[in-house]
Formats: sequence, structure tokens, C-alpha cells
Amino acid sequence: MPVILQNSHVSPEVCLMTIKGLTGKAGQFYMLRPTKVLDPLLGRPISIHDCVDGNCSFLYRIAGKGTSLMSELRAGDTIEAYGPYGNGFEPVDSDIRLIGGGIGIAPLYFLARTQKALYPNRVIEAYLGFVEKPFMVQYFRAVADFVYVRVGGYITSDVPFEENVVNYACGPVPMMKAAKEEAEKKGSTLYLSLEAHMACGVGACLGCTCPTVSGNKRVCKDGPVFLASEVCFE
Amino acid sequence: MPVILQNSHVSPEVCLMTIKGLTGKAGQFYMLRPTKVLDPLLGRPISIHDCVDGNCSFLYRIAGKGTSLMSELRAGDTIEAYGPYGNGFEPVDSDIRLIGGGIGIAPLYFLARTQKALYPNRVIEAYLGFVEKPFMVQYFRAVADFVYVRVGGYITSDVPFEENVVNYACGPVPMMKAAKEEAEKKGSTLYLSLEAHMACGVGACLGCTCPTVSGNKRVCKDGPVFLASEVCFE
Amino acid sequence: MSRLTTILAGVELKNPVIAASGTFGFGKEFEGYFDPGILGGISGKGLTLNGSKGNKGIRVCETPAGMMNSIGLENPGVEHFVKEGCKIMRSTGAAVICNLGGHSLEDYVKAAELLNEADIDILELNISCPNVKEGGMAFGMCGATASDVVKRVKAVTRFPLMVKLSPNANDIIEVARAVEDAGADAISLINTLLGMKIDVVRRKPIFNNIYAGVSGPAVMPIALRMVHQVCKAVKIPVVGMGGISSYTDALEFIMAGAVAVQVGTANFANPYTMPRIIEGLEKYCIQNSLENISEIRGII
Amino acid sequence: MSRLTTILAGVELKNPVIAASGTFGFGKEFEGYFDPGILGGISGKGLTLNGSKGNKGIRVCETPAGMMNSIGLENPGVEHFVKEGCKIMRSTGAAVICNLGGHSLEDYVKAAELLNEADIDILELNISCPNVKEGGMAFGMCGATASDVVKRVKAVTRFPLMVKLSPNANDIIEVARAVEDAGADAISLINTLLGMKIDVVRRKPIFNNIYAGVSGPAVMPIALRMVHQVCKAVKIPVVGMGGISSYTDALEFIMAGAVAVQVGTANFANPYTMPRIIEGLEKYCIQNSLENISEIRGII
Ligand SMILES: Cc1cc2nc3c(=O)[nH]c(=O)nc-3n(C[C@H](O)[C@H](O)[C@H](O)COP(=O)(O)OP(=O)(O)OC[C@H]3O[C@@H](n4cnc5c(N)ncnc54)[C@H](O)[C@@H]3O)c2cc1C
Ligand SMILES: Cc1cc2nc3c(=O)[nH]c(=O)nc-3n(C[C@H](O)[C@H](O)[C@H](O)COP(=O)(O)OP(=O)(O)OC[C@H]3O[C@@H](n4cnc5c(N)ncnc54)[C@H](O)[C@@H]3O)c2cc1C
Ligand SMILES: Cc1cc2nc3c(=O)[nH]c(=O)nc-3n(C[C@H](O)[C@H](O)[C@H](O)COP(=O)(O)O)c2cc1C
Ligand SMILES: Cc1cc2nc3c(=O)[nH]c(=O)nc-3n(C[C@H](O)[C@H](O)[C@H](O)COP(=O)(O)O)c2cc1C
Ligand code: FES
Ligand code: FES
Repeated sequence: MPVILQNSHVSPEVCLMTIKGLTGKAGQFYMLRPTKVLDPLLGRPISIHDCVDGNCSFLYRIAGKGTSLMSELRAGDTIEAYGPYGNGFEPVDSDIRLIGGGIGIAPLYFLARTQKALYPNRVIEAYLGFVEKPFMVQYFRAVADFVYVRVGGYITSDVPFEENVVNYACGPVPMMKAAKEEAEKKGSTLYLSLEAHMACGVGACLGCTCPTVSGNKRVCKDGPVFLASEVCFE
Repeated sequence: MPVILQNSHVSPEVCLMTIKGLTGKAGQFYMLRPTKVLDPLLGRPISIHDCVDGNCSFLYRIAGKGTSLMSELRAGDTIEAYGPYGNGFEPVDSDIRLIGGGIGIAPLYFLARTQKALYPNRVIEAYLGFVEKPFMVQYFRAVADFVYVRVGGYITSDVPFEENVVNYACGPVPMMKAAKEEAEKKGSTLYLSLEAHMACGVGACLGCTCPTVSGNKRVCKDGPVFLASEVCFE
Repeated sequence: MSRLTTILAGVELKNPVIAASGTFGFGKEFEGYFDPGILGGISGKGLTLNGSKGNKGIRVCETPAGMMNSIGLENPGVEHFVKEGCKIMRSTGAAVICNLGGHSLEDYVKAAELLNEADIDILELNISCPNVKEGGMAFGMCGATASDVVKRVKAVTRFPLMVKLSPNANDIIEVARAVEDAGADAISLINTLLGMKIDVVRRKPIFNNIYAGVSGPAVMPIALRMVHQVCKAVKIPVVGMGGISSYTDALEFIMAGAVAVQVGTANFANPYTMPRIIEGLEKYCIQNSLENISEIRGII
Repeated sequence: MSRLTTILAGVELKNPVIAASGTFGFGKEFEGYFDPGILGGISGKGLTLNGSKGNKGIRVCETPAGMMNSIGLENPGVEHFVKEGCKIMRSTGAAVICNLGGHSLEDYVKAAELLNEADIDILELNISCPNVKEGGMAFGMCGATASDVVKRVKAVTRFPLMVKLSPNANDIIEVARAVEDAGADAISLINTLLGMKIDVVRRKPIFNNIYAGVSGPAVMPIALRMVHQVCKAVKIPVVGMGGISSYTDALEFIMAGAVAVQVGTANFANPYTMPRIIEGLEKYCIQNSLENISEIRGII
């Protein structure tokens, strides 16, 4: 079973955990199970926050039972980790802009870091919105060309959705809805990393479907990243 | 929540755990819950193995789900511990003999140590039976006047049940039955520390009753220690 | 009147949290942890007319997030309860609910008559115990038999009558309606679900009776659904239970329509469960500016 | 014949471990973890005649040691299955079980007729889905309606017919007997138990349909009891399921009389669940000198 290399708080509510021997690409996620017993039963979908030397790190907010147990694990403990799951972010050949709301910044960092490493000359902008105290901003500063931070209100209202930049947003549903509307108005390409309650993670249970213009899609398998123009918010 | 001071193996299947801030007397037990979640749900009854400076230690065999989780806890972790429960061993004013089978030796050590401290001149004998490799024998040697160890077979067949010594037995049911028969034949006083599946530990659920000559008794509240002559094995 | 004060079948409870029958003795067993007087009520161990030694063999075992029991209504009998049990319960300061089981119609009626001598607040008629060979759950399986026993007992008892339903009933809504029509003043549910466990090493059922009653958090979603269904089907007050272990669990039942809740198995896992639920509900009312917890009752 | 070879309604399975309907897609989704060909069988996602988009809103949520789902039979329809789904399933190498739901008698019959064109081994008639508004579970609530649909489908299908029962039935034994009398070749149970969960913050039910189906380890004791009851009541083979997550769980069902087992929810918690169960059963047979697993079938 995968071994935890490190697990610590980056804020009272947010932790960063590194697990040994996992791989994956930006936008993909793992189902993490922090127990060996039957409660909690299901894995928790958590995005890959970074992947270095064959170890993956995860940035997670303590939201409930599962993530709370996760936060108590320590280096040397084992954890069930199934994945990498999902399609991941589509690579593009243009400047990119990351729009993260709260813990939604988690998968965006990996995208920024890897894109910068591959294409040092492309511009990467990060718009990060937080309800209260920001976290992990210094990480983004290290890899992005421009980092804009907003505390309170809607980060999307500050984003200039021009046409020649591809946007990637991840955050609460209202934020993603707003981003979709703005992007559509401005004719800008936008990818959304969606969330849904999941059971299997592999496309077998149909628990995580979301309506799209081309019918139901499984967030775990066909997503979690979708073109905003395809997504039909309910 | 009580904090674990130490938890380590004394054999591949047996662990010794010390928990801070618990008290109790020999023969009493605690209900220990090694998780914060709902599975496993019920506390596990574990006898006090020793109690020093307001900290209790527990000697337990990894038998299933609960004890297995318990064995993975480390110093600094917390554990739910409810107790002390039960009547404990009746103090007597005579020489005493401890008859322990396997993990049944756990509560007997505390009795031996405290009795020796109180009455250095009384003779304490320990008859310890094991299926395979003995464990914790050196502990008994340190406090008892005579320690007899048997591996395989029935330890009870080696015990001389004379009249003037009070016997305390704890172990598997067949062993306790045999001890009762032998003691009755020889007219020797025998106390048994019984086991039963428990839910509440406080006498509320009637889950742990055992038949005695004076009707049903609750092992958790009226016991776990009973005069062998009172117990009716089914 | 405090934020948690609750009226159940005409009886005022300090709060809507009641210790479930069979899990709290006659009220004193958890005193080492908290004063039972803080509870809204206590439902005592299920009585039978002449008492019983209960079942042999293993009586409790754990299941995933739950447990099974096959106590078989071990109890000291009605007479003993009238003389002593009810006094012990009364001395706690919580409302006294007497849980009554039976093996035959005559048993129930005779016992209810004798209980008129006891000092209790509510009679809880248990027609749902899955662990006794005769009677017990059989009375609660369908409306007709349930109606019979409720009518007969209602005719003789001087106490408000609460009837405890079985989740194993063919159609719990039908039974609930029948019980209401028969004159019950309140309904409580659920009793345990019939379950089974096998010891694969011994190749034998764990319990001598083969089947036993499942309870605890594992069954809560099922219990909540049944409580919701019954609340929609009857007008008399409903007391909900089954797997409650936190104040949010209790809130779910109250939102589903329960006037009060009972807490059973969770007391075993953590003896502070009920005081914590009461505190949690109190805080919830304050934070949500509820004058009384009943404001959210049945909002779903 | 190996120690685990099992005959179910005339069909030879490599072993008695079958992926439960709705939890294993059409057989390929867990390929990253193990070759689905090692399974005894695969029951595909429940089909309906014309397909369906399923339910809106939250579709799955966790419960203590279990989960609830309200998928609402999202599926591509029978025609698509005949053309593609069954081929995908066949290519796995496991026995192919087609799970069929429906909203009306006519739907079931029409679909069964169309399915005669498909390459499958067993037709599993789902008269127990709690998550569709019309039909579904309604057919499985009592013997009479169950009997009707089974007779009609049996008359048209060319495959062995296995009927999947609902634990929410009024009297599951009565339904089982009715289904046997109506010509079913096998019975499978249990489908999910009707449950409910409330979001106390939003003060709304979690699921749009209010109620949803509970599954997973939490329900195993109830499932095992029902499987035992049905095994005692009928002569046709019974496939047991509900909460199985280990080989000892599977053994409990087999000892209770099940010819084979299905595994659902546990696959989500750990995708290696089924290969481990198969290994465990194999080892168990060797250690206990069983020529075939059937030697312990129904010993309780
Ligand atoms: C593809 C994907 C990637 C994600 N990446 C991250 C991440 O990198 N960091 C992070 O902090 N969070 C992430 N989330 C959200 C995270 O999965 C939930 O916060 C987490 O499951 C909550 O579990 P819990 O046990 O703490 O809460 P509980 O409320 O106790 O969970 C109960 C159940 O509900 C599910 N659930 C609860 N909230 C959510 C939610 N928002 N989305 C999906 N399921 C939920 C849980 O998985 C569990 O099955 C992601 C979600 C998805 C779908
Ligand atoms: C008064 C008393 C004192 C005990 N003292 C000790 C001790 O000092 N050291 C020690 O190693 N063991 C002791 N035991 C036995 C110990 O309680 C069980 O081994 C333990 O509960 C097994 O739990 P598990 O989760 O590992 O096993 P599982 O089989 O997973 O347990 C499942 C359920 O069965 C119950 N159970 C299983 N075996 C027993 C058993 N033998 N007795 C009672 N309940 C059981 C568990 O408590 C649990 O509720 C004592 C038992 C009693 C009644
Ligand atoms: C050990 C035990 C004994 C019980 N005895 C009784 C009883 O005597 N009478 C009764 O009506 N219900 C009895 N019950 C059922 C509970 O009162 C309650 O209905 C059920 O356990 C569901 O609630 P819970 O999940 O909170 O435990 C008993 C339950 C348990 C676990
Ligand atoms: C997400 C999900 C989807 C399901 N879909 C179906 C289905 O389409 N048809 C069906 O007969 N049963 C369906 N079921 C029920 C399972 O096949 C099984 O009967 C039930 O979950 C109990 O088994 P388990 O506890 O092992 O999951 C579904 C269950 C789940 C959890
Ligand atoms: S979580 Fe099962 S299909 Fe997506
Ligand atoms: S464990 Fe409840 S009475 Fe003994």
C-alpha cells in the first residue's frame, strides 16, 4: 500500500500530503482512502497537486470525515490510493490563465509548473480567489508570470477573458458558472475542472455524471476537465 | 481523550500499551475504542495489566479488527477508553495462586504485583500456560515467588489445588471449566475472570450475562470475576 | 419553556432526547458519565408480564458500523418493575417511559393493567421485538394484529400509549395507520432490523436463534426513511430512532418529522453520546435563532 | 472442474463471484486493476427498453459503512446493448448476465424479446430498483405483480431467467415463492434497501427523489438473513448479495445457501475486492479439503 512521505498543514484547514510511488498528469486525481476499516467506506477524489520523482502530492481542505482522518496521517503511514483517474487538462499552445477558487487552486499548480518547465516563454497568469486567508500563493509565484490574489468576492469578476489566452478554472460551482458566462461573453476558451460525488472513480457506477451538450458525461472518466462550452449547469 | 504513552509488541501477536491518566484495580477492565469513526463501533473490553503513577497498561492479543487497529497506534495518539469497569479481584488474606492461559495472564500480573507490594510475606505462585511461545514470563518472575510455565496441553492439570491457597484463573473457557472441576474436587477456592461479548460495559444492555447459581449475572458489572462455584458453564 | 422543551403525547420532556429501550437499563447505569436527569426521557428495558431470563449463547456482536443483539427480553417482570424499577427510573428526573413486550394478547393486557400501579409517564408498547420466540415482533408485522393489541391495551392503561413499530413489518405505513386508528397516542420506530451473522470457522450462526436484531449507525438511512414515511402517514406524534449518534443525526429525524428521538446503540460506543446530542441541539437552536426545536420539525 | 466451478441455472461459472449490476459498468471499467475474465460472471448495468438519462442531482452519497445511490437506471437502452454492450461484456470472458429493468409490463416483455438477439448467458430481471418513478421496485413488492412479470418474460426469453428481488418487498419469502412458481430459473437478492438522508444545512433531502437505495457492508446482516430465508423457501438456485467485501463474507452467503454471490459497493471502496475474494475462496477450499465450494453450500 502506498506510503505517506509527508503530511502537514499549510493553513488550519488545508493540508499538503505527499504519497510515494504515484504518478499522473495535471488535472487527474486519485481516490484516497485514509482508513483500513469500513467507515468511511468510499475513496475521496483528490486532485494531483504536483508530481515529482514519482511521488504525488495532494493539497486538500479538511471538509468532513474522510479528509479529517487524512489530516491525521503521518509520514510512514500507509493510505489506499487508486488512480490516476480522469482525463487531465488538455495541453494547448498558447498563453494560459489559471482561475482558482479556494481549494480549487490544487490541480492548477501542477499545470502551471509543468507548462512553465516545457514552455518557458509562454505566459502563465494565475488568478486566485480566497474567502479568507490565502494559502499556497508563494508556490504559484514561483512558477507563474503573474499572480493576482483576491480575498472575498468573486475572483472571476477580475479576470480579463481575452480571446488569445486559454483559461482553466477550478473552484466552487457558482464561481465556475460565473467563469463560463464571462468567457462565453468574451469568446474566450475556458476549461473547467468539475466536482461531483463519486463512488467508483473509473466510470462504472454512473454516480458522478453531469449533463453536457452531448448528453451525460462521467466526471470521473470523461472529465473532470471539460470545455466550459460543453457543460450544462443544472 | 486519553493519550497513548507507549504501544509495542511483546510477541508477534501480543502488544503492551500504556495509556495516560487511567486508574483501576486488578481484575477491572476498560472498553477501548481505537478509532474515531463508526467502524469498528463498539469498545473492546481489555483488562488492566498494570497501573503505575496513574497510567494503565494493557496487554492484548491481536485477535481481530479492533485489536489489530489498536496495535497500529503509537505514542502520542489518542484512544477512547471507558472504565474502569467491573468488580475486580476479591482481596483475600492467604497465599494466592494465579492460573493464566495465554492472553489470560494479562489481569493476573497486576494482582500479583499489588498483592506482593502489600503483603511481601504471602506466597504468590503463578502457573502460566501457553499454546506456543510464552510471553511476559519475566514480569511474573519479578513479582511472584514461584512461576511455572507450560507450553501446550492444559496448565490446569499441573496445578495442585490445595485448600489453603486461593486460586485466580483467567484464560480460555475450556481451561476455566477444567480449573473449576479440579478446584471443586480438591475443595479449593477459585476465582474466575470470565469473558463475554460486550456492548455497553456498564450493565445496561444485558449483552454479557452468564448463568450463575443465583441467576443471570452481568459479566461487565457483577463480574468479570466470579467465584468458580457460582458459575454455571453452559 | 426552553428551546428544547418538547411535548410528547401530553408529557413535557426537557428535550427531545430519550434513551432507547434496552440500551440504558433502568436509568442509572450510565450515571458515572452524566446525570440521567438531563435527558428528555428514559425508556426502560423491555418488560414482560412474568419476566424472563432472556436468550442463551452469544447475545451481542458487532457488524459494520452497527451491532446485532439477541437479548431476548431478559427482564425482572412487571411486578418487580412496579415495586422497584419505576422508582429507580423516577429518581433520575427524566420522563419515565415503560417499555412493555409480551408473548400473547392476554400477557400484554394483564401487564398493562398491573402497570397502572406504577409511577410512569408513558407506556411504550413493544410489538416489534425480533428476539423472542412467541409474540414479540409477530404483533407488529401487519395492521390487523397490531390494531388488536393496541385497542386492548389502550382500553386498560391509564397512561399515554406509544406504540413501537418494527421495521420488519410487511408495510410499516399500514401498521402505523392501524395503530393510530386503534387509539395509540404516539408511535416510536424503528426497533431492530432482522439480521443474521455466521461464524464461518464454526460453520454455525453466531446466535442461537439464528436471526437477531440489527441496530446502530449502519441502519440509520433505512430508519430515517421509515420515520419520514410514517410521519407523513399519521397525525399522532412520532418518536424516531435507529442509528442516531450525533446531534446532526437527531436533526435529520426531527426535520423528517419526529417529535423526539431515541438513542440506543451509540450509547455503547460512547457513553457521552446523549449529553453531546442535547448540547448540539441547544447550540443549533441558538445559532439558527429557533425559539423552539419544533420550528424545524417536519420541514421535509 | 476446479474447486470453485459453479453451475448457475445451467450456466457454468469459473467461480461463484459475480460483479453486481450497476457497479461494474459493462465489464471493462476495472480492467486497470484486474482481468475481468477471472470473474465467474458480470451483471451489466440495468437496462431499460428505451434507455434513460437517469436521475438529476446528487446520485451517490456515503453512509456509515455503506452508501446510497439514486442513479435512476441511466442506460443506453436495449438496442444499443444488443449491438454493442453485450459484445463488450462477452469479450471479457466472464459469463454475461444482462440486468433488465422496466417501467411497465409491456416494457419488460418487449425488451426481453429484443434481448433474444443479444449474446448473453443469463437474463437478470430487475423488479427491485428503488430509484425509478414508475415500475421498478413496484413489481417486486408483492408476489402477484412479481409473478405476472416473470411469467410474461419467461414466456418470451430464450435465456435462463434470474429474478432479482427487493429487500423492500412486503414479504420477500412470498415474492420468492411466487417468482419460483412463475417459472424463474434462479433468484438473486438483495437489491438496495430504501433509505433517506437529509442535508441538515440546506434542510433538504440529499437526493431529488427523497429516497434512494442503501447498499454496502452496513446492510450485510439484513441481506444475509433474507438470502437464508429465501434459500429455505425455494428450490431454484439463489445468488446472494448485499455488502460482501471479503471472502469470509462470501462464505457466509454460501453457507446460508447461496449458489453464487454478487459484489457491488465494495468494488468502489477497493477495486481489488473481487480478485481477493476469489483467491480467498480458493485457499479456503484447499485448506478445508473441499473438492468444490458447493460442499459447504447451505450447511446452515
Ligand atoms: C475530481 C475531484 C477532484 C478534487 N480535488 C480536490 C482537491 O484536490 N483538494 C480538495 O480538498 N478537495 C478536492 N475535491 C473535493 C473532495 O473530494 C471533497 O472535499 C472530499 O471528498 C470530502 O470528503 P470528506 O470525507 O472530508 O467529507 P464528507 O462530507 O464526510 O464526505 C462524504 C462523502 O461525500 C463526498 N463529497 C463531499 N464533498 C464533496 C465534493 N465537494 N466533491 C465530491 N465529493 C464530495 C465524499 O467523497 C464522500 O463520499 C475534489 C473532488 C473531485 C470530484
Ligand atoms: C472482561 C474482559 C477482559 C478482557 N481482557 C483482555 C485482555 O486483557 N487482553 C486481551 O487480549 N483480550 C482481552 N479480552 C478479550 C478481548 O476483549 C477480545 O479479544 C477483543 O474484544 C477482540 O476484539 P477484535 O476487534 O480484535 O476482534 P473481533 O473478532 O473483530 O471483534 C468483534 C466483536 O466481538 C467481540 N469479541 C471478540 N472476541 C471476544 C472475546 N474473546 N471476548 C469478548 N468479546 C469478544 C469484540 O469485542 C467485538 O465487539 C477481554 C475480554 C473481556 C470480556
Ligand atoms: C442491546 C439492545 C437491547 C434492546 N432491547 C430492547 C427492548 O427491550 N425493547 C425495545 O423496544 N427495543 C429494544 N432494543 C431496540 C432499541 O430500543 C432501538 O429500537 C434500536 O436499537 C434502534 O436504535 P439504535 O440504532 O439507536 O440502537 C434494543 C436494542 C439493543 C441494541
Ligand atoms: C451505484 C449502484 C448502481 C446500481 N445499479 C443497479 C442496477 O442497475 N440494477 C440492479 O439490479 N441493481 C443495481 N444496484 C444494486 C446492486 O446490484 C446490488 O444489488 C446492491 O448494491 C447490493 O449489493 P452491494 O451491497 O454489494 O452493493 C446498484 C447499486 C449501486 C450501488
Ligand atoms: S464515480 Fe463512478 S462513474 Fe464516476
Ligand atoms: S456489556 Fe452491557 S450489560 Fe454487560
